[in-house]
Amino acid sequence: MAIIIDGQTRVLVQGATGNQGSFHLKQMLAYGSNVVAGVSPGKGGQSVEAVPVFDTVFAAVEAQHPNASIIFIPARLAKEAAFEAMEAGIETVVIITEHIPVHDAMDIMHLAKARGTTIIGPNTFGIISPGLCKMGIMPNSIFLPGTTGVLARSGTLSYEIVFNLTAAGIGQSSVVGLGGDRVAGLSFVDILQRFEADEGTTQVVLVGEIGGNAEEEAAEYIKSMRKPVVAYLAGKSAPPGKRMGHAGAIIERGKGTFASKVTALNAAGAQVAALPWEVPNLLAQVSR
Amino acid sequence: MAIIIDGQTRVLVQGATGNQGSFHLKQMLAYGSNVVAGVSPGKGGQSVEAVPVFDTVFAAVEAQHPNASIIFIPARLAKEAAFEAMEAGIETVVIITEHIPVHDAMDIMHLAKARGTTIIGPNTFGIISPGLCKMGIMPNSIFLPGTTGVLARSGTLSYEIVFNLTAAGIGQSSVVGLGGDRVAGLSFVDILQRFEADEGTTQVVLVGEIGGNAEEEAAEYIKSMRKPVVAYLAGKSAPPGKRMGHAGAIIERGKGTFASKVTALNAAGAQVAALPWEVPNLLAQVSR
Amino acid sequence: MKLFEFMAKELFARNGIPIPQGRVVRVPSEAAAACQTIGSVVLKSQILSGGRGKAGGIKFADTPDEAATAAGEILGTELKGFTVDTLLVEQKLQIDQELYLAITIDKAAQCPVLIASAFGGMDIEDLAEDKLVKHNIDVGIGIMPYLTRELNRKLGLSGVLAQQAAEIFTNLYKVFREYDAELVEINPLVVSGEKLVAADGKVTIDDEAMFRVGELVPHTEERTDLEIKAAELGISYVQLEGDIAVMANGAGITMATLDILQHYGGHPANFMDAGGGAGIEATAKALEILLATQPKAILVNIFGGITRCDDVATAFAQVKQSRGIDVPLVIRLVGTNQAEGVRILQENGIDSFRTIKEAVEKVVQIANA
Amino acid sequence: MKLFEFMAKELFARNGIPIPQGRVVRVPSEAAAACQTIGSVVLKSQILSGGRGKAGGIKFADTPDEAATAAGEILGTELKGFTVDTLLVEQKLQIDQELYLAITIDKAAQCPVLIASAFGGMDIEDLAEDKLVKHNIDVGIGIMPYLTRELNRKLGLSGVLAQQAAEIFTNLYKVFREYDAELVEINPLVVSGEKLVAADGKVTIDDEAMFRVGELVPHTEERTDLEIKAAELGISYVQLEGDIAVMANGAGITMATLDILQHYGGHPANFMDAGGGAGIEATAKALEILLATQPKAILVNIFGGITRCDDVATAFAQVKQSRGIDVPLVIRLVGTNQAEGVRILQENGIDSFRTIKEAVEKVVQIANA
Repeated sequence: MAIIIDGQTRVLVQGATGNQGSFHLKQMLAYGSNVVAGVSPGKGGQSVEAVPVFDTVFAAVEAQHPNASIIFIPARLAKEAAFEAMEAGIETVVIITEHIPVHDAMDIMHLAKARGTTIIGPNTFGIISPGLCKMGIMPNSIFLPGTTGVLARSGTLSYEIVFNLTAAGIGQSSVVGLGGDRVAGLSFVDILQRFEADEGTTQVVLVGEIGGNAEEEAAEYIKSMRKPVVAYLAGKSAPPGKRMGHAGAIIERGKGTFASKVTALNAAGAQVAALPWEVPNLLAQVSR
Repeated sequence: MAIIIDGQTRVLVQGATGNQGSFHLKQMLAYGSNVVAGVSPGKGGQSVEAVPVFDTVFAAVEAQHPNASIIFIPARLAKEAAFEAMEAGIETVVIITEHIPVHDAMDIMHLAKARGTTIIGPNTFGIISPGLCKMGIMPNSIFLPGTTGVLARSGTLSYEIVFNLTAAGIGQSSVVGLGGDRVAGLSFVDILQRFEADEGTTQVVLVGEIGGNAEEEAAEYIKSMRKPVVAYLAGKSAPPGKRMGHAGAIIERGKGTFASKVTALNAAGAQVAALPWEVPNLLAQVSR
Repeated sequence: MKLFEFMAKELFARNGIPIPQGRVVRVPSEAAAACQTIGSVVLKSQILSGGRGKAGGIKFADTPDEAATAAGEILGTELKGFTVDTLLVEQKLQIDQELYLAITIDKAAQCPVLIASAFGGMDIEDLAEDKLVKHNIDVGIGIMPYLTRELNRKLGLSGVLAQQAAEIFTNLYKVFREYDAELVEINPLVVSGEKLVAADGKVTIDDEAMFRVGELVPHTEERTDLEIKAAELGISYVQLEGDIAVMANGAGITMATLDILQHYGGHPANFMDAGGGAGIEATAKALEILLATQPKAILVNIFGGITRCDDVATAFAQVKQSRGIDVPLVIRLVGTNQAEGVRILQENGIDSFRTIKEAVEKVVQIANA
Repeated sequence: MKLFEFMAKELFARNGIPIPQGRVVRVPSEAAAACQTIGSVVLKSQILSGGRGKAGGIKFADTPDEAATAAGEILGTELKGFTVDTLLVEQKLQIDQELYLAITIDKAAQCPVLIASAFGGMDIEDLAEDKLVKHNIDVGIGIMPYLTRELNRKLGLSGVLAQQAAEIFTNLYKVFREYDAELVEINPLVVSGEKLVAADGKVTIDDEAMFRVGELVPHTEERTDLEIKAAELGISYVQLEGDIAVMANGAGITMATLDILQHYGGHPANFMDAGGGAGIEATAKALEILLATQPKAILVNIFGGITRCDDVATAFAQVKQSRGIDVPLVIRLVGTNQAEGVRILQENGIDSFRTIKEAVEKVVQIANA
């Protein structure tokens, strides 16, 4: 039906009383996510939209048994928040926060490996399994339950793609944002593997961008996939040597170019759409 | 046939050119263990009994592909040796060294958990799967291949027990020494689980001692075991408050007594032999 | 943030990594004085770019007079787009071997990676893979002595050089972690007799970590004024060469917007990611930055998620009311609070589109008119 | 190695854990002087044992004269098997609440465990499980601020007390790790007005780590002279009350030997684990220690593994030849190089047995004769 989160997921919101945290807690509830608790140090005992708030993740886990957490905590404290979630036994941690120092991100991933925690992000729009659960900051209205898996490095661009899918009647099993930072939890390959294994997913849309070699690595894995993959890549017009917003979106020493990614994906049998709204048509072609 | 090590195990000896290391390397070879490499910093290129010696574990792994290591390195450097083995990807690490600081042992176990490494010891006589592989310092002559699993906190005492088993014609599937230190890798329960799952093991002998509550925890698990367990415990005559050689062998504040362990084991259906040479008879009784 | 070579070396020296005797100079007379003290020297332009040697940014001198002359020839010149205003005057080393040593981030492995080579001195990208030694570092362990032994073995170092190298590996990792570096590089790490010396040094600090290491490291700047102003507002801004200013919310969608604009024959004047969740004030300031660049037209592409369409619309309305908008403005606005946003724009006489295609076609038509 | 309270507190103070104002004294006049400076005081015997209060080892004084008198009453007395030669004279605290706080080792979890309680002051063993807060500490993480928040929540601490407690948790863990402690305990941790103070302190250092922390901590001794001498030889020795001296190789086999001896009506005079792999010299010295205790008989049980039977036999032969063995000696000798060992013993007129049963029966017969 979906990957990573579903109707059984019990969501914790870290930073629940902050501006972003409380706004998105409300949005997630409105979408139907089972938000069972919030955490804000010093705010224990309060509630946000009838969701109880605790001082620590440990206290929230003790009382409400969440198994997934979404972090809306400023960059300076985000590592600590992720550590707390992992120490308290949370299995899936979605880190929305952007501008986290890369050494903190490495520390987070190090602990996650030891603990077997699934990390999505940082600097991600989150993950949604339409109709079942949303943990993220994406607009509620654009998603449609279905069987197309979507994975993206970038938030708003993936909304654009999903918006076009939904408009074309193509629903989504899960939509996952890897996050735009250099060091992120789940990689394209990690997520492709899950989509490949998921019975509820029949085809996949990969939304990539210039810089790094994540798309090339994904292409290598796509070669072995049974399910068809269609891609859209941003940054065709980007000049080399300029960091285009995301820490990783930069063509350095001739590596990570748009052309090399398109070549790799095509070689793996994945078609690359020239414009975002062409994705639905390409999908229709590959799924026969 | 056996647990943890068998005829496929490729053994590395860390500290191969030292007194103990070279002596036991020879003994292990004589037993038939597949010792493929040794490591001694600064001695790379030498050999011990025709086994090539390398400067680092990485180099040994690259050339000889060992998957298990036995450590004969002085206490001050033993943590580093264990770390090197784990970083180089060794799956099973047997730490013979005694007197390792307990904080170093905690650090070793912490890394082992993250890496999924099996640690036996420290301060252990090692492990042997008779007829297949020996990684340890026990005398070669006393073991007999068979189907009785033996696990012990203490070395020489377990030789005594095994000696009696062998004399009675009762062979062993594997004999494992947990080690006498406070913080050790595999616990009684870890090893009992492996014996319970091992097709080559039909019954188990547990050799315990006073102090701590490892035997009580083992008893808790034995309740759920299908295979019969017989125990022998040392320290019946030990006065409270005195540390009897092993760091853990001390009755403190009325806890860890001989009587409490016997009671727990008996309640779990495990008989406790009063004298070491009574173990074979008890085994004969329980295995009908 | 890239550090100048002399700054990188200062961090090295502070952390037990040997560097050549040297002095930072800004006028030829200082170069002469440095040469007087040091002897034969090399004068190196301090710019935030590689390839200085080929571009004439490095000179040698054996006497104070030669040093002054050489300094005079380099100082004030343009080199790789930078004006040279600082030189590092350093002892000329006896070079027996050049090694390469760096620590950076392995994105796929999510951890630091140490890269070394016994064949340094040239650009690492030009070295064959089999001449490189790579070792991922577990941040829970760091560099323990066995790793230094392994690295020395692979690099073929032994004896006193191996001992020094072990300290340099350890200290370089310390610099990497303590200063939140993205890259620390010594190229070449020179074998000079019985000594290892960091003959060059490159350090890039993670911009996101400046809040905690800002006090520890000197500051450099390679951005344009506009980029700096945008950064202060939390906005990603990159200047490009076209005539249509672009604003979108999210790095990916901004890149895609530029691509689409180009696809339809337009020429983007910039990359501007106003960020997810930009509020009214930030959006207004972002628009003002675009207006200040005097483009032919402005294209705004907002897909509201964390960003709310009503906030964006209110910001635009405010700017229009307060200082006027004298450039054609084409807006695509969908997502969170879309209806409210469109209403606010309408009330202020600003049209909006529902699809990016329509918006791009419109703005290209205006700009090319 | 257990530290005296005043030593533990010195480590605390050095590491930012507040302790009461106090002074270590060894004569009554110093106690008076301390009281003069501090005001109302408590005088606490410095012995390596708990339960000092009930045993009369703690007294209070409000004036220098009272302090001198109290000190005179305690100093020099026997308390729980120790002679009191040192007092800690400390400010008498206002006590609003007593907490318990300790960090020790969770053997099963193989990591440090922090144990705390809002109901301190008494022996922790007497506290109900539900009044204890326990938290395992990941040595890769240590104590991060969220853990201090969680501990404060469970202990019911807030405001300035919570802030102080957070620092104390962190600093106590630092003491635990940096000094290779097996136990660090503050009981009670006193709430005195707006302040938390460590009113008592217990620290036990891992003996195996003395090679690296020995310089950092003061030294104490609670072993007998014989135990010290044995330890210097790397031998585990515990004095018992019987008449048959025992030596074996390995802690488990030594315990079992004592058990079997007792089973057959014998009375062990000691526990002596000569260690795995003891060589000729160490074995000879171990035998000399046993001879020095003048037992009725000596039982030796060697199952050679890492220990070689020939080494043991040679050691015994050497001792016999050099200084004679004037006590009946019963040896059980099997294992590595057994034949050679038995031969050496025979040549020196020492009989050996193959089973422990035979050896024990023989030695009991001799001792009870």
